[in-house]
Amino acid sequence: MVQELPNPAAPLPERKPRSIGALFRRRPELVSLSILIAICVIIATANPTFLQASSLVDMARASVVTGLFALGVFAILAVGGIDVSFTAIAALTMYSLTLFVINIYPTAPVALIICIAIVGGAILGALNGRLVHTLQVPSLIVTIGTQYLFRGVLLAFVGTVWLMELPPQMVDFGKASLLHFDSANGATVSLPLYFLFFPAAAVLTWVMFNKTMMGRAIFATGGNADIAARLGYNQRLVHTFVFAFTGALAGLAGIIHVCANRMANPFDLVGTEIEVIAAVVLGGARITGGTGSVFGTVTGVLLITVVNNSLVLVGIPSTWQRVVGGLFILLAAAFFVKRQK
Amino acid sequence: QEGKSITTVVKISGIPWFDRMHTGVKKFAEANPDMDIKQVGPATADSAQQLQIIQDLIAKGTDALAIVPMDPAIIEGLLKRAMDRGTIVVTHEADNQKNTMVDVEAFDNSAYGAAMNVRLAECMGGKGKWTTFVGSLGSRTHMQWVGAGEENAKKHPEMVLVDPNNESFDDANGTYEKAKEILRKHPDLKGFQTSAGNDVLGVGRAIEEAGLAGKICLVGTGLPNPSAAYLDSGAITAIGFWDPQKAGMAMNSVAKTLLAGGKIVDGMDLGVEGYEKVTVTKGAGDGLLVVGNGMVLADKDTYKEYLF
Amino acid sequence: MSQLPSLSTHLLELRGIHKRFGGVHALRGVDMVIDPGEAYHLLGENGCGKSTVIKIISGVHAPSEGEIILDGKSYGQLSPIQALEAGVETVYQDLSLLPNLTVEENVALGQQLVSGKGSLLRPLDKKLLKETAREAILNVGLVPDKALMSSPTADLPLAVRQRVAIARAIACKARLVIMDEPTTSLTRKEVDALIELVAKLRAQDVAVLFVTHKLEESYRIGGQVIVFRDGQCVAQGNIADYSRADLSHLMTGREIESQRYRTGTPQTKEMLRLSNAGSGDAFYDISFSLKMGEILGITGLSDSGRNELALAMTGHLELTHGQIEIEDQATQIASPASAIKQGIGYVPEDRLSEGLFIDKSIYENEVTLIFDDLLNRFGMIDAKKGREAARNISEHMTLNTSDIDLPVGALSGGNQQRVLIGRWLSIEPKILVLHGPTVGVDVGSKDSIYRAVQAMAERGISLIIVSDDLPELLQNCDRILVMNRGRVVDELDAATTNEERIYNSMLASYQEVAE
Amino acid sequence: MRKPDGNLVLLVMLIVILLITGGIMSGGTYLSLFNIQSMGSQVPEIGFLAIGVMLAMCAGDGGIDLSGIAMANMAGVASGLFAMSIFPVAEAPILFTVTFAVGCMVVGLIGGALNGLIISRLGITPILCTLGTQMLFTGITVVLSSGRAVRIGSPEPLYEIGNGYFYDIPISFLMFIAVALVLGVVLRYTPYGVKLMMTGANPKAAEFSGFSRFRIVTVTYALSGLLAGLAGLIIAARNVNVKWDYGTTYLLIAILVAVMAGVKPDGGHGRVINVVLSAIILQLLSSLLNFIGLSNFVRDLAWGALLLCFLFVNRLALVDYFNTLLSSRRDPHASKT
Ligand SMILES: Nc1ncnc2c1ncn2[C@@H]1O[C@H](COP(=O)(O)OP(=O)(O)OP(=O)(O)O)[C@@H](O)[C@H]1O
Ligand SMILES: Nc1ncnc2c1ncn2[C@@H]1O[C@H](COP(=O)(O)OP(=O)(O)OP(=O)(O)O)[C@@H](O)[C@H]1O
Ligand SMILES: [Mg+2]
Ligand SMILES: [Mg+2]
Repeated sequence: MVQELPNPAAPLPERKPRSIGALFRRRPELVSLSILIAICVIIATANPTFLQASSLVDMARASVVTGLFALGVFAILAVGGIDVSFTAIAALTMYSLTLFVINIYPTAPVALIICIAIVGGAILGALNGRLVHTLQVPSLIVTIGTQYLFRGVLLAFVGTVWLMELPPQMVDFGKASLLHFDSANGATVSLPLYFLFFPAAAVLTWVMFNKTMMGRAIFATGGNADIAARLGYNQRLVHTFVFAFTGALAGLAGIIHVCANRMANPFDLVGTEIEVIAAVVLGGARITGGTGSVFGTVTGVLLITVVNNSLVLVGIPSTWQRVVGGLFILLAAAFFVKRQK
Repeated sequence: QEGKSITTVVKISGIPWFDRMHTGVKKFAEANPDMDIKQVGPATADSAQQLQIIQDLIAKGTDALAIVPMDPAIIEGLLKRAMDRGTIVVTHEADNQKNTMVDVEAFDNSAYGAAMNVRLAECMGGKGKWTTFVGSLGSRTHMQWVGAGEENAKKHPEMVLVDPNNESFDDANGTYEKAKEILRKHPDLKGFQTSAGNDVLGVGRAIEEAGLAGKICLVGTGLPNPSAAYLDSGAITAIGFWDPQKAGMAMNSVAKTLLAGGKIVDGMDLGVEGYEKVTVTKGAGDGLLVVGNGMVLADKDTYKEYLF
Repeated sequence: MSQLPSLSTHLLELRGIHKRFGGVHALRGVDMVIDPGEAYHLLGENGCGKSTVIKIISGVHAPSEGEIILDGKSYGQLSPIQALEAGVETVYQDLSLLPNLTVEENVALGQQLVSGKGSLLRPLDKKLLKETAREAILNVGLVPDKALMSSPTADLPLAVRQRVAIARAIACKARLVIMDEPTTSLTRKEVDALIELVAKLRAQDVAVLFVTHKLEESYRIGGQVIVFRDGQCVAQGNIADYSRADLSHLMTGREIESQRYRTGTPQTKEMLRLSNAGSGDAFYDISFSLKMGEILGITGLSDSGRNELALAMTGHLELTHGQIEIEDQATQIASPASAIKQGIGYVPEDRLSEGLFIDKSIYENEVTLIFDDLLNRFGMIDAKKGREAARNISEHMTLNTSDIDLPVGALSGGNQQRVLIGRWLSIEPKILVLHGPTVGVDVGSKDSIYRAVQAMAERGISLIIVSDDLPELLQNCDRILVMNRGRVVDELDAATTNEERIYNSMLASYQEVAE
Repeated sequence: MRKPDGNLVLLVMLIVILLITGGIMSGGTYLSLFNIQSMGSQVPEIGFLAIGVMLAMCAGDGGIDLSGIAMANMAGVASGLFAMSIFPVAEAPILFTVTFAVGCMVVGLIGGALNGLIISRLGITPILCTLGTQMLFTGITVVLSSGRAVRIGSPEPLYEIGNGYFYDIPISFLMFIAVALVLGVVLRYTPYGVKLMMTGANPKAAEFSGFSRFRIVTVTYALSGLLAGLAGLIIAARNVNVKWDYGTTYLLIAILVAVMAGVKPDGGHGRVINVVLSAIILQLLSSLLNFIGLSNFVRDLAWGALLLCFLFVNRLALVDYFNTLLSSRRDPHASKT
């Protein structure tokens, strides 16, 4: 087509002033980052031990399971839903799988176990997605239902006994370290191998969101599902995919949790979902969908991890820890809203 | 007592501790085939859930209840109503329960806490920093144990208690994170005394991974089977426990006696190992406090005698 | 126009299409033919099925009965992807832009989606995306700079969004472009550009199907007219062969003549005066006054500040300069609530998102403003009094249903708008600001809305109509203010001026100001 | 009221089915007066919290109240400590009870208003806000009580509230029904109620109509807090003691009850009576499972399955179909010419 000169009468969208405020508004994850840095400075001032390599390694390790969950939750928030069943998915897959490995296939290689966990989680997640799509109700409601369902199935039919005797290859995987060194008091500090799964999953999620049509379709659906449908984005596929994706990450998180803890406790994990959602929201994703970023999500996870793992370090007595945690969430959220305005 | 029913209500069903208790309840049921004997418990560690179950059992007309309260205080009102209605009520792990007919304890809580601390002090050589874990601040027995421990530690002026009463919520992973954090804050820490059943697993893992097994002492409540690996590696110094199987049987035995209109008297034999010669005193309320002799402190060398 | 018997010459043919929504029979046997390179104008009253037939062609709805023949192939129903693949591109009435995605993505994602046959599990070509979007944006006369291309569409003014939606439709190799009321928020200049674009599309053998209530645009574009009434196609033919009266008659089944509605005259009492009012850089130095019972029109291009002025007078936007006096009392209008308390009412432009509670009853939507005045002595809402008031409003606004318990969403757009305007009758405001009171409303509904507006002025309410629809202003107002780049540049007597005069004044002054 | 509410019909049918099933399976004990009373007295705690959740959901904008049970516990503990510090329980039972009860409501009201203020003034999303205050309230309770149970004692009047009967009906249940009735009327017939629902349905249009979102949101969350305070009162009255970690599972259950009652999480729609029925159903089902002696894990499963069934039934519009058979359907366009 012939290039037409711009119409002089065309109203130009007014340029936003390139102020810090505007930048924060466009990139809410920067707000999370600022909060994270501020918190770290405060903690380090209160107790310089915080800056030791060992504490960073500990944070890194502690963030893995929450981080994997959070990446999944981010995808769900982006598509405009909320999921509270992912912990139940993780618990169901990790426990059934461990049971299976112990009783039926004790020599299963770790890689295979991880793959099964991912696939198993994805299948349960896909079930969520299909239900959300067919029932046409907010996913919060559907996943409250499936959380009870999955957990009920796990505890009523699969088992409640703690599995303490894991197959050696799983224990080794949990123990395998990426790097390790000795700290001042002769203690060994080691960053476990499984830590790698978190950054890897983050990169994968980033690629999925930014480099594939699916990523755009997820944001499109989160922006307005009806419109996305009429523009030809297959809603059934989008929903099934997103929930399966979250389920897969949850399955992975579950099996890592087992290997790291060297036991499979079917009562674990369920009950942490609200905290994970809070982490993602603190990372800049809006609860109404269609926004957010992987970077923000990771920041949010680190934020929650740092706060959770520093209360003793800072010297806050047990009795006061909840008060401080609650105030932190409120203050961070308030700061967030203020900066975004 | 033909056809009478006794239901044991535990804090939470499915976990190893109460699964072990279930074996005792089943044993007791086999021994008393003419009675209807069961064990139930909530799916989640929530006193409100346990309350509901007990209330429904009362409404259903169960003759006797043997309860391990999640939180003795919370069910006081309900137990009073149950007894008003004629239901037999026996409790366990609740020596402060006012509204119970008989509370059965495996041992004296202060003695138990002190015994664990004695073991810890021995390991620490009577000096160094140590800390304590409880399931939650509201858990009375746990607070009693660590309290008695603190009291005992006063005998060793060089033992310094730091950041005490960390809450573990009986979650091994959370305890692990917290133990790491404490080890970072106090690199020279020498001892842990823990209370909830999973605490030794979390702290033990933290010690083992830091390569400090044998260098840091850990004494706490735990079960032999789950703790085995850490006991072997030296990450756990010793575990203290009592056998829930026996406790369950003892409760049921007391309930059966009460159903038959019998009396509980000092020095009597409940017919259960560790409860052959119980001390009976007045309890916190109108009921009785029955204390057995069921304390066990096991280490690397001795835990194999108790495989559960 | 050749009408060959063979199927393949038509781009699209509909045969005996029926559509039922539950109990509603929206389409009752529609037959229609679309050929390449032709322009079509689909006309009809609100609710006659225009949007529905479009949604069937573009694959949003499945027909209940009938056959769609696309490129000679017969389908029982189309999926959105099938329609897009065949080159059917649609600018929906609600624009259907994704609010959180950028302009670039909104415009160009569709192309990659369609070329992948709807598959989502494939990489996204960012470079191609940028190129496609750039070209399409240029074609609708916007400047494809980074600021525009990377803004989320939710941040854009309506007129720009409308053009972005058009850009999306032409970004692909379209063969049929459907536009459902594409010009509702475009100014004349923008409409001119659109008409040029249509000519260009037709020259490339692309068919264009318009749905519109603006007849004069249809006449300018030319081509075929298709008239719907009650879910049926009642006429199809060359638009030049039909007069306005013919078309009105075909659409409504009755005669409606174009007339000046304004009958009354303003009283002498001054109700509102703005002196040197300004707000940020949206508008400056606005001074005018409004008499009791007067109807004042305000028009201008979409960025002329007229929207902001309307918002500032009604408490939605802060006034940063100058002052407002109501009945000679200087005052501040800090919030919508304060505006209402001071007797200033506002009928917003976007009735669905800003005006109506769409799934609440007509009753609740009509007495919205007076809940606090309907109390009985127990502090409860006196339902009898309330329903009385609501019935009164329905009657005044000649609503087509007497069942005030229906959800307002069950009404057609024209009736919905009447509910929204009628709401203000309940508090008899001193001043009522109407923003685009008949956007997307058909002739019949317009007629009754205008009558109601005149009746309000008769009762002493002062009205301000902010609108693009020049005939509307000419027919209804006493005076018309023309705004531009934030200033009032002209004041005209509506009875004596004409459309041409307003346009000239509007555009000439635009260039003057711009210089 | 003009159209039979599908959800209501469904809930009532379910109650009847559960009662019949329970009666048959337990050989009648389930339907005994004692059990009915027992179940009735268990409903209010969760019922109050669920109505609170419903109110928050109705306010729209992702409204939800996660802080309910934390607030209930805080109300019990704070008010208990306060009342005990002024009146000895044994000597002034009536004064004590009144102080305690009012104290519970005041604490709830303040906590709820705090939620409302944070949400409407600071603009924090309800889910984050109430998550934060949930931790905060729990924390305050822990600090006040050092994590221990606080013994409120059972002076006669307080005991009556928790365990007494009025013509064989548990007083706590009567209180619950009375409060629900009042709230139902408030929501339906007062300007506040109608405006709440309209604001929830379309916040923007509400603003254009001059509703004060600030006031509506604050009042709504304050009411939700008040209900939590009442739940705290009932808990104290029934259990003699209050503690910070009581009822941790109530958080999701309250949402479950609200959702099963057909409350739309998007806002603008919810009926108190449905929530009451829904709470009753959950109680009936849960007691039934305890009666049959099924594992408590099955209860989780049953709740999940029940909720999904509700959704399926709604989706397939079975109830609407049922209703059309009952009443002649009005065609919205019948009057169109
Ligand atoms: N989603 C729907 N559900 C139920 N009925 C519908 C739906 N969409 C349209 N209708 C019905 O179809 C009829 C035609 O609606 P449609 O939107 O096609 O009208 P229209 O001609 O586009 O009107 P307008 O000129 O106002 O845009 C309406 O009367 C309405 O009753
Ligand atoms: N979801 C729906 N359910 C029932 N009827 C609907 C629905 N959506 C639209 N309608 C019907 O479609 C008709 C037309 O709707 P539409 O949104 O196109 O408004 P409109 O009458 O076309 O007004 P306008 O021309 O201003 O858009 C209305 O009469 C309405 O009853
Ligand atoms: Mg329309
Ligand atoms: Mg239309």
